[in-house]
Amino acid sequence: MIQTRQDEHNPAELDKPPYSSKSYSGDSRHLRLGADDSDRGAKNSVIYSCGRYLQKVATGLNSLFSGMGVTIRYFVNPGRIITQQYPENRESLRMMERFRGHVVMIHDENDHHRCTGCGICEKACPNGTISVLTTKDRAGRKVLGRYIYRFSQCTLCNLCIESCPFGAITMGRDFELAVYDRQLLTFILNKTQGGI
Amino acid sequence: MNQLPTDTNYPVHNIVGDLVRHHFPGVAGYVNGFLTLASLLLLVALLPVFLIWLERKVAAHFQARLGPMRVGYHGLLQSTADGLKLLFKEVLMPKGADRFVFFLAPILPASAAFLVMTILPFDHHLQVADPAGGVIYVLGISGLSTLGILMAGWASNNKYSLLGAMRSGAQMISFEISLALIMLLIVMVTGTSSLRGIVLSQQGTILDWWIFKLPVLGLVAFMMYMISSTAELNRAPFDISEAESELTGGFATEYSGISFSMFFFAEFVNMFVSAGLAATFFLGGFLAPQIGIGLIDMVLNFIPGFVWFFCKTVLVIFLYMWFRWTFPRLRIDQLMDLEWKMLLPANLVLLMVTGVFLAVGWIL
Amino acid sequence: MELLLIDNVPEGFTSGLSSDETSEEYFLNMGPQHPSTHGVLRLVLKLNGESVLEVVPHLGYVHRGIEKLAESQTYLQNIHLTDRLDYLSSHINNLGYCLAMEQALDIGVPERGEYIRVMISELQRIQSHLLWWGVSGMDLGAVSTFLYGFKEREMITDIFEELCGARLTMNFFRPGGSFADVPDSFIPRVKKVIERMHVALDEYNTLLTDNVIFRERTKGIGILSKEKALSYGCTGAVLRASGVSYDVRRNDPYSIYDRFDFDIPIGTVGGCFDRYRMKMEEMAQSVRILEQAVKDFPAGPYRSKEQSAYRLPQGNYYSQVETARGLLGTYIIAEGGPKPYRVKFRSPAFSNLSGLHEMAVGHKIADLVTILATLDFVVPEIDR
Amino acid sequence: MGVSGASGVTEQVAEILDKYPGGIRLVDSIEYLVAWARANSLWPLIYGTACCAMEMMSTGSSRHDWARFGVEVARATPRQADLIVLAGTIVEKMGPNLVTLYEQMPAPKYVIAMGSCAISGGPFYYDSYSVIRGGDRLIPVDVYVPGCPPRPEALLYGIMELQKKIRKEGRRNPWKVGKLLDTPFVDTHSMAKQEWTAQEKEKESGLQLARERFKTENPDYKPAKPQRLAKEKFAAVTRVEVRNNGLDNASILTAVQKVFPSVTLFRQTDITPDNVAGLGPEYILDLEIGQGQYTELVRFLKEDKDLGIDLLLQVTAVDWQDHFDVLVHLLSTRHGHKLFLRCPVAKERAEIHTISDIFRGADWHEREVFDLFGIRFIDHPDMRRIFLQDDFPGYPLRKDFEDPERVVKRPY
Repeated sequence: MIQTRQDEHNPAELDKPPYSSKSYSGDSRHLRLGADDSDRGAKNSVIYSCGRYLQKVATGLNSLFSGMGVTIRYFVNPGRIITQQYPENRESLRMMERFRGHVVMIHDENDHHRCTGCGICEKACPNGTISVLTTKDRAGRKVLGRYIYRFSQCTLCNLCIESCPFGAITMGRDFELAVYDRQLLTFILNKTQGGI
Repeated sequence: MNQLPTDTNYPVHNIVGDLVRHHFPGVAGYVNGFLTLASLLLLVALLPVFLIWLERKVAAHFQARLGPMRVGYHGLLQSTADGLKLLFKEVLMPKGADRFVFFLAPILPASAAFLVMTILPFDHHLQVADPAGGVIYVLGISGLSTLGILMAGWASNNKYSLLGAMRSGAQMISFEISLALIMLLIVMVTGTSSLRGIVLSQQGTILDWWIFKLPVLGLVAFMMYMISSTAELNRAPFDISEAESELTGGFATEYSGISFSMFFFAEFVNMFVSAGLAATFFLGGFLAPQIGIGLIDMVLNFIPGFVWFFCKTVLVIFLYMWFRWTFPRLRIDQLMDLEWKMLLPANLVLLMVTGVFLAVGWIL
Repeated sequence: MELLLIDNVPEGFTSGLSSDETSEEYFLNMGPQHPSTHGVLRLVLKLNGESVLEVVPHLGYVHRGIEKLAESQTYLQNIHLTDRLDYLSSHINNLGYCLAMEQALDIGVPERGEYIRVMISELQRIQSHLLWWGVSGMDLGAVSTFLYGFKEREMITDIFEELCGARLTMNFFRPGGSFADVPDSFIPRVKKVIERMHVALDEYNTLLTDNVIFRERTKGIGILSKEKALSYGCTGAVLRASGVSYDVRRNDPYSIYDRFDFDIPIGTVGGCFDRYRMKMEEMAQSVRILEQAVKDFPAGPYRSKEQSAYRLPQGNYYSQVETARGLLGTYIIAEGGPKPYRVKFRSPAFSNLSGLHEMAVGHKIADLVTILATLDFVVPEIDR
Repeated sequence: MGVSGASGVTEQVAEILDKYPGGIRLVDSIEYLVAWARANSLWPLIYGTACCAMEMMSTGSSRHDWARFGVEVARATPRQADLIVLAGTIVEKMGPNLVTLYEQMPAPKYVIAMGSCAISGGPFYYDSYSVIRGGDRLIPVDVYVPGCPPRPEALLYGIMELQKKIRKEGRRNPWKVGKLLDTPFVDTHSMAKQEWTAQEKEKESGLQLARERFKTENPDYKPAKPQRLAKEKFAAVTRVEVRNNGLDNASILTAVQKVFPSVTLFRQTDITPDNVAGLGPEYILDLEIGQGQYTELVRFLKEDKDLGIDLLLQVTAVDWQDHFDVLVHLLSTRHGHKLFLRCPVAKERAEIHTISDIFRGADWHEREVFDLFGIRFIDHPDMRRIFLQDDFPGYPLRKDFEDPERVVKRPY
């Protein structure tokens, strides 16, 4: 009971009138790309069909050769090779300015950061990547104690950086961050701890 | 016009063989036999390493990239690393597989390639044996590799493997007919079925090679040979038995480690053999491409024959690679159509026309 | 013919193998890890030799419950989840979600913002189609197409990376515009892409579209008639190949698509070749839209007034956009508060794939691969 | 041969050779060679579930070309693969398949976890009922490449790190199956917070004195006010209303009401066509109908020539705590208008008649509703779960779905 598809050369299918687009409200510009099955209405004469056969072979071969022409043009033209040799080009490889590598905290030359520990980024994060743990300084004011960033579950969605009112965090442009142990993907971003 | 060459230096001899014969007349036969086999084995072992590297590099450059770069100069040692790794990899056998057949199967394609290589004329005096029915021998032996694939597919106890093997069986049996008919054509025009004899029948300038000697027909026959041998090799666009995107790994789906590498190696040795046969039949084998100008011909002749043979073979191999990295794959029924409805009739017509050419004497 | 109902008929099949001894029927499992299922779709086939008698797709191998997740995240956070539906049209997914939010909150988008949206969407479409072209070529055995397609795609991902820092999961659009303006190099880069695409499309057509083997492989395969395509709810190139002219960009224009001059290709037969040509033509049309957009790209603000927190008023909001695969509907049920009550994504590939059985039966395994390639689905979008 | 695989062979060879002078050196050099070969010939398995697979493909593309490392021989069959790059989310249903794939690979085999999903579940860390939080809960992972998704260069760096690791392998440090992460899934966010609070409390008690002293010493102490970042201000823009194409709502409603007088509008008390026309063009008609006439209405909508509705967008449901609504979204490709339809279903007896005989596309949509809401469709040809495994307890999209084993609620 092998079923074979009969509809593949069914002329009725091909001759169907094009879909009417009169009733639809928009502008009816569209391109009709019909299937160009040119086998329709083949005549029964032997010479005709032989001719068609040879023509088919010729056009087929021609299409194959022109395809080979495309590939060989790549082969003989080393200028078209676009490979960047990554570990060798480390010196010159720079990520885009907005590249989202991982979250970093901006520190000035004295290792001071701008984070106030407000926790807005923590709330903005869709999947609990950031823990802003605050402490109190000598004056009893709330300051940042530890800024935990779990890179292992970060989706680099940029929402934390957008939400930060103080511009304390930004996206780093490093990408060579592969490690052997997933524990190493939990970072503490602040270099100095506020308070005592 | 169509005379057999008079050079009948049989058995084949060369400097090394002569030296051995001179110094150890008693055991010369054994020593020479051993040397031949050893050198052939070495060739079989090293060829795929080079060819796989070549394939990967050629593929890369077809695709606007560089290919292996980091192991050795331009990745020259890449396939060595692959081979070594496969050698030291765990060999697995699926549950329910036929152990004996499963491990026998990978050996067959490799040995088939090896056996055909013994009669390839690398140079004037560089050929292990030259049986009078060389062409028949080639056809007979090449069936072995099909057998290996069929056995692999059957023994693996995997439906993908079985499908791949069945496809391969049907494909190879069909295309062998075409291949045989094209070889028959060459045998018909040369009057010999010894491979060396076929090469020697093409002595003279480039125009005496069979690809040009038979006006137009030679070119057509060469093209048909390329098509059917690509199919015979299971290479794209006829790689339906492996068809990675359909059957994952085809007949080799369940093979790992060294037994997979045997298939992998055999594929490339087979490609070399097939290309070597193309060079022998159509491109004047080890003969230099003389162009009829005395001085240049002298220089060309100075280059040893096996260099020419390898050059021509690599050229044909490049064609195979070019096909592979350009064309999409055919479907099984289209493949059969191509053979039975196009190639086979065309072959028969070609044979007939060549017969007429021979009778009328239109061969260049 | 009498059918034998054996005990271990695979899930989803109505009947077992034929009891006829000469029959060569068997079941074959394809996937979830299979190179031509583009991810983790699993198909179970009933075959007779190489002919497909029945196909049963099994979904859910990457069902992550995004719709449930969306209920527990704020409206703004949900935008980044839409990236992970159909990651090849993530910008367009973002846009669809933002459109629904804008509808609810009555937020307008400035002129420049709209142009950015259209241009990015079209770049995304080209990028997705390029990947599809490469991969479907590879499925048919032409490996080089895979790498050629990626060549131009990399140019576009570079634009995206410069724009928002990510190559695939952008999270770029916000209600009222986008989170950043385009960099200065954006327009020159787009111009370069346009220039390159003109050459590249010619090259691709020579390499694959005109190739006789490719035509033989795709013509008359996997035909889906107009009625069936509609009945299965197919959209995008699949529906248009079957002869129905429906493109959201034209028939239900969002953003400023009604200002651009472009054609909607429609096919006649609805087979693989038609679907293939729809996509190729769509790329050319996207380039056309880009050309027009580049010409009158306006200056000015790129987004409207930001809100610190988005709270949608009670109601149902629906928006639809044309992704690279078809109609993506975003349906948000809001009951007030910062989080949606329910979010439903109407994924185009889910409906497109549901007609697979109709298309594949009677063809060979190799044709099934062709059909899967031209259906162009992304499994995570189907599974959500 | 077991899992230790070929390293067993090297060990045997080493035992024999060790006895001879210089043997150790020979063994060492063989070891070096084997490690070198393994490191430089990593054939990856074609495996990818989600977004990261695209970046993996990009790594293979001409631009980045992982063939330079000899990695381009991607195998579709695990028997010939050495490396499996976990690209994309792993869900529970895929878990057993992934383990099988790993087991089918011959030793030595390596695993790279690519992207947040494969490392820890990433965006689906909290609240997801089906995602496995980390590939290393299923198969041992050698290298973690973070990112979402990581850039191709990042993956190449990961491969280089793996190569470094393999190069160190030998007799003293043979390849062996690594350890799985077997700790239960914990809410690290809350845990960190709790730990920190406890620590703070302890510290606080010791600081009382210091604080008081500081206060007396610096009575005028005023902390510097943090500098707020100047953010660009944008003007509000009026929204151009999108028109709903095709037939207007009022005429559709009139046509429907003529045949089905019992039809109502969702959350609209006044259901006269005039009132509907006043709701604006963007309002999509949201009909509500009882179960009795549900299928008839759908059939009517499809078959009525004037309405021209021909495409089923989706069938879905919503859980209103006390009852479900089954939603049917329809579209007219010919005219362009949309039409929504809803039918309430009781919670106790969650059953409704199928419409898959009217729209074939409804088949899968209804299966999805069954899978996620537990609403059974009567006369459906193939009522099975579509996404989740058959033994999944409960219906996750119901509002009362609780599964503490699988789901950890977002801590904030």
